[in-house]
Amino acid sequence: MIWGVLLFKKLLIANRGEIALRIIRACKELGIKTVAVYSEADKDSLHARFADESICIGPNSPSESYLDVARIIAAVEITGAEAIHPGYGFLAENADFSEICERSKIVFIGPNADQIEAMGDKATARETMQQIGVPTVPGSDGLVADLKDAKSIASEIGYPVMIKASAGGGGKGMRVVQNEEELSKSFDTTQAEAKSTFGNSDVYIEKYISEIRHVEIQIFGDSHGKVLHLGERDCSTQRRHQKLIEESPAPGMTSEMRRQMGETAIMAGQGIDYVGAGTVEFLVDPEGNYYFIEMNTRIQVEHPVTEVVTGLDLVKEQIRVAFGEALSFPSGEPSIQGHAIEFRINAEDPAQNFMPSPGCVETFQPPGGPGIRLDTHLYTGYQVPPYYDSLLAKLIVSGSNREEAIVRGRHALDSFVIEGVKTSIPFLSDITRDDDFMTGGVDTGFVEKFMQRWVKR
Amino acid sequence: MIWGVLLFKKLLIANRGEIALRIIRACKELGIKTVAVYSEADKDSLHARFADESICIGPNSPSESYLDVARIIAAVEITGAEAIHPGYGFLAENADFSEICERSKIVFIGPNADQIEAMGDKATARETMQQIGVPTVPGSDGLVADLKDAKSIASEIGYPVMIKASAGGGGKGMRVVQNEEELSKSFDTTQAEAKSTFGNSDVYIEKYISEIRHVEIQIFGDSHGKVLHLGERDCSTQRRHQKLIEESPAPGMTSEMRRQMGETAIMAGQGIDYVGAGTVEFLVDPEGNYYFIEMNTRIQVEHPVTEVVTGLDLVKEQIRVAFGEALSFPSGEPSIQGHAIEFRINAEDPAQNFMPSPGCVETFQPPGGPGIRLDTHLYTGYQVPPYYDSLLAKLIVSGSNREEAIVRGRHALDSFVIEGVKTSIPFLSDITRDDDFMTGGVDTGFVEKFMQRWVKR
Amino acid sequence: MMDLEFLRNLIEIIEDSDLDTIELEHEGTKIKLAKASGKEAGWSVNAPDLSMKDNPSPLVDEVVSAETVSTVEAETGANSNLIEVKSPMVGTLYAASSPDADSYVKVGSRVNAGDTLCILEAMKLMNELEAEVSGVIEEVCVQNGEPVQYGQVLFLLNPS
Amino acid sequence: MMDLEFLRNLIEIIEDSDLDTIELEHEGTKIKLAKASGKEAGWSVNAPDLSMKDNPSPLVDEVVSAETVSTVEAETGANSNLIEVKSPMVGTLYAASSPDADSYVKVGSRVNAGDTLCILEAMKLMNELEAEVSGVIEEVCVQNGEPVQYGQVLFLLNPS
Repeated sequence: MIWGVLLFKKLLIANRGEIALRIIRACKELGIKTVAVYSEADKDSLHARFADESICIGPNSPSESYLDVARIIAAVEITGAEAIHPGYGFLAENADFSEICERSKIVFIGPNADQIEAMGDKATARETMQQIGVPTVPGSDGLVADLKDAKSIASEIGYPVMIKASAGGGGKGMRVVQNEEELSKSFDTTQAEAKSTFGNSDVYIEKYISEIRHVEIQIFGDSHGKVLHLGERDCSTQRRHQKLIEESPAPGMTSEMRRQMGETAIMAGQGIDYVGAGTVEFLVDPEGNYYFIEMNTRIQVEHPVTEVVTGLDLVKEQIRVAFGEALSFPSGEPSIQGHAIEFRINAEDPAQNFMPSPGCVETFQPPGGPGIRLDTHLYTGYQVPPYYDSLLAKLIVSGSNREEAIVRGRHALDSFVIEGVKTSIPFLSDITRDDDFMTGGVDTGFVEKFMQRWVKR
Repeated sequence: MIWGVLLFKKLLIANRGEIALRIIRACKELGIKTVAVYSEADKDSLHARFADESICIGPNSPSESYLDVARIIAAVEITGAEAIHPGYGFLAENADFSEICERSKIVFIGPNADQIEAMGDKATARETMQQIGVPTVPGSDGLVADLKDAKSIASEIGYPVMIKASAGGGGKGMRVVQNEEELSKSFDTTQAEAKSTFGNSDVYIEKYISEIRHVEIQIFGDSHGKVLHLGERDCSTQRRHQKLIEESPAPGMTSEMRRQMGETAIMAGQGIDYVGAGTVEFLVDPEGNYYFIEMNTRIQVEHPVTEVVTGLDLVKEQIRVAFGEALSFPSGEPSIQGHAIEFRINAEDPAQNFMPSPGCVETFQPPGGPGIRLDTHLYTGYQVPPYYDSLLAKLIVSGSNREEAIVRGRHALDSFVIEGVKTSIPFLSDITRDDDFMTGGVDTGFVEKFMQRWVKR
Repeated sequence: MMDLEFLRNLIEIIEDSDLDTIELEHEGTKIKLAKASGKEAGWSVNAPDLSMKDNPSPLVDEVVSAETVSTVEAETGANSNLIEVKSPMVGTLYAASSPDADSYVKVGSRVNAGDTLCILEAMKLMNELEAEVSGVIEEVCVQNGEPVQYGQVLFLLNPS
Repeated sequence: MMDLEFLRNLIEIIEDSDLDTIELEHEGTKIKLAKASGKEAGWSVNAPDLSMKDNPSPLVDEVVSAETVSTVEAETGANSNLIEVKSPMVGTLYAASSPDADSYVKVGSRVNAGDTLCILEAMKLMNELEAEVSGVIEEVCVQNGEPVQYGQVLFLLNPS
């Protein structure tokens, strides 16, 4: 007995770690054969073991393996895969890669080059969004050429302002300045940093809003012209713009506000004829005003939070949509059940300023029981390589309400044993005991304040 | 910041294995201190480690540890616990134990002695149910004294019939006979077996219905006189009356039938003023007629299936209700989301006629990802003792529909690595690939038929 | 009893080696030596598990016990024949027949087989614990009024 | 008791070996020796994991490769200086410049540093793989038209 529609016969996963495993699981459920690619450092990793075929594509360095377009296309050629899922990071938002796939008649599970480019450059994305009427943070309309321009814009919108590298992202390439003097000092530095880090010195200026919350809307588009949203995720618990904890629903979110932000996000997606999974990120101020900041044209690390509260499988949906199927869920406002929280467990030592902690996972004993989902590539004996990002596991907890989810998360973190490498588990566990976090509605400054208390313990 | 109502301060768990861990988790979430009791064989077990206090109560034999009322009450005395959660099995349905707790002013998380007795004896339960109008399988109204009686009843209701020990359960103490000759041969034997196994030779007779499905309704009563139901579980995938796979919703269940069976189950609960979690078991014939068979006055092994589709936490609900709180969920038909299936993973060798396989768990690598819940007390290095039941883990998978749940379960089973002991994993995995199982609506004879095909492979 | 010299040698051997475990079974005698480092179940001891913070974990006791025993052996020197008198039940230990009475035994007491060592109370029942062999009480491990688990060592007795 | 010298010898043996465990049973005497290293990642090889059934698992390859190497060493006896020529890329190996041409090399071919050994094709680009040292081809590990991974051994070359 065979169920379901036939999709791709074989799919290559151009990624590693937990997201590669996540995609393999989705493919197995859809009856699609999988090809894993791996660097020499990842030869014992689960994604290489659990895929139907596995190809070593290069040495440890990402630039010679997971970031090397030619090697990945070559792996597709020798295995005969029809599609590539890029996961997140690496080549997921690389317009050239998407274009090369298209030219090579390989289905890229993600948007086309034009759509990636429309959203990849922040200043362009901002302009695009303004044109279609999506609210953005007050700031320069486009790039800022020099300090003189910068000063005039900053005095117009009022300090503090943020200088942001147009090609930046993930918390890198941005700097807050409180007054004109600081602006004068920092402007050239930020341009120079942008040049050296991203190969592009373009910067723009935005008003810096404190007590801001980071709320993003998950959208999904299909090739039949439909774009829908699946509610929000609150990602305000960030450390240096790196998300630590994400949750849905956002604390304090009303169904009216969800509808409004959802419609705005759909508008953003429709504006670029978006197909696939996308995330429209907003800043929300204490008055409930929201401003578009960027759109990520890929599956997010924190997608499971949405999966848990909607009951949908977003990775399977991505694959089906890329094959040309229509969205599997109905139009209209999404049905959200209960509350879900994701904790990112990194190989980092919180007590040593989150210094990366690669090494051998001597013990791996995960939590279990009701409301616990774990996405991880760990096993007892796994060597965490020093070459890639430090994400070890995503613990997703759910409950009938936020309180139940937090308490469940706290005890799941406390019974999660990872030995051999330092992890963010104790830090996250302490956050779940923090009054501000428990009350809900923390802003993006929360972690900095929490850390000051935490370090003093 | 403290959330929730204050409940018991300290609770003792009179059980072991995964259910003891499950109860500890519920208590942690409710802010209740826990006391684990353990036999010498379980000194390294997780329930003894994760509880706030742990008391060794005796040697390996259950009769000198988990079944010994005096030792457990003594453990309550020296630790000052206010309540006992008995889990399932062991003392969970022991009326004397419930009564001793009551006399000792210890809250027993379960029904009182009268309610346990009303349901503990199957013939009495049957009569009780008939009196309040719940349909039962045609058979003897009460006990059958001797072979002469048995023959007259059997010829009245028609062969095949089943001789059942009144004190039996869990698949033990029942025998099917096809005609009067077999009845003559088997009657005395069944009585003698009942005497030696259960210390009580009472038997009764029921019509044996083939192609029957086993469907049970989860009910919950509180001390404020309310009894509600939480939908059904189909437990037809049984081997020798031992459940292997349970799911909810039951294949083919309609909302009208759920409402009817739910109302009948509520009636059964209300008839004995039931408080706490209970399960009313029915047989359902191919025409959709259903017959009461028994009521279990405890939490069931398969309760997570209901938790997943309702989003409720039944163990926390048990504790709150025992404290005197009202049910936390609304009256009326339960809201069921998606589909959940539980696979029972036992330390048994399916290829050797399910011979128990105790020993050291040399490798334990659980599955993860979306829709996967795991309740287990295993860890790498755990010694499975030969003294207790063989349940190692309960894998609960969920999906937006039955198909998704089955495929997910199949791949979760395939990526679940337990080494050192033989397990039922490969057998269960093969069931998920079976056409009859996939089509749904298997009856209680399915596993026997499947095994014949399976053994021949 | 077993040849301790042999055991000491065996320990030297395992300590000087990279081995984790040695198990011996010889003429009805079984020996299993495991190094503290050994993986099996060892993680709970070092586990950064907040849930265990205020838990007098039995596993920790268990792991430590191997060391405890050797400490005792070292302290008692030549005399390593001490008998552990263990609790046969869960309950509360009373050292005397009534609050005002003297303790049945204290360190240095000479007892004969059948003498009462203490009272163990559970479910309001008082159970006298009798000495199985004669000897001298070398150590009283549990104080009056303290709760005891099954198998817990109550006294160390030097038989004679 | 048992001969300790024998046990010491046994430990030396296990320490100098790649063994994990030694278990002996002799005239009622049982010995089990286990090394600390053991477990790690070993499970995947024996894993009863159906998902790996039709998977030419790289880990299995990896584990087996150690044996392959030693086999080669054993077979080649005195000459264990063979050089493994590995693929620097992912692609398809072509043994000759065109379907009709002769192979660049075969077993026994003498090559000089800089000679072409084969062509590796990826993304329609033909890359000539040149010998880094001179020597004689002892083994051709990949046939014409076969796909190769990064780091895969293509030839064994006996340098001279």
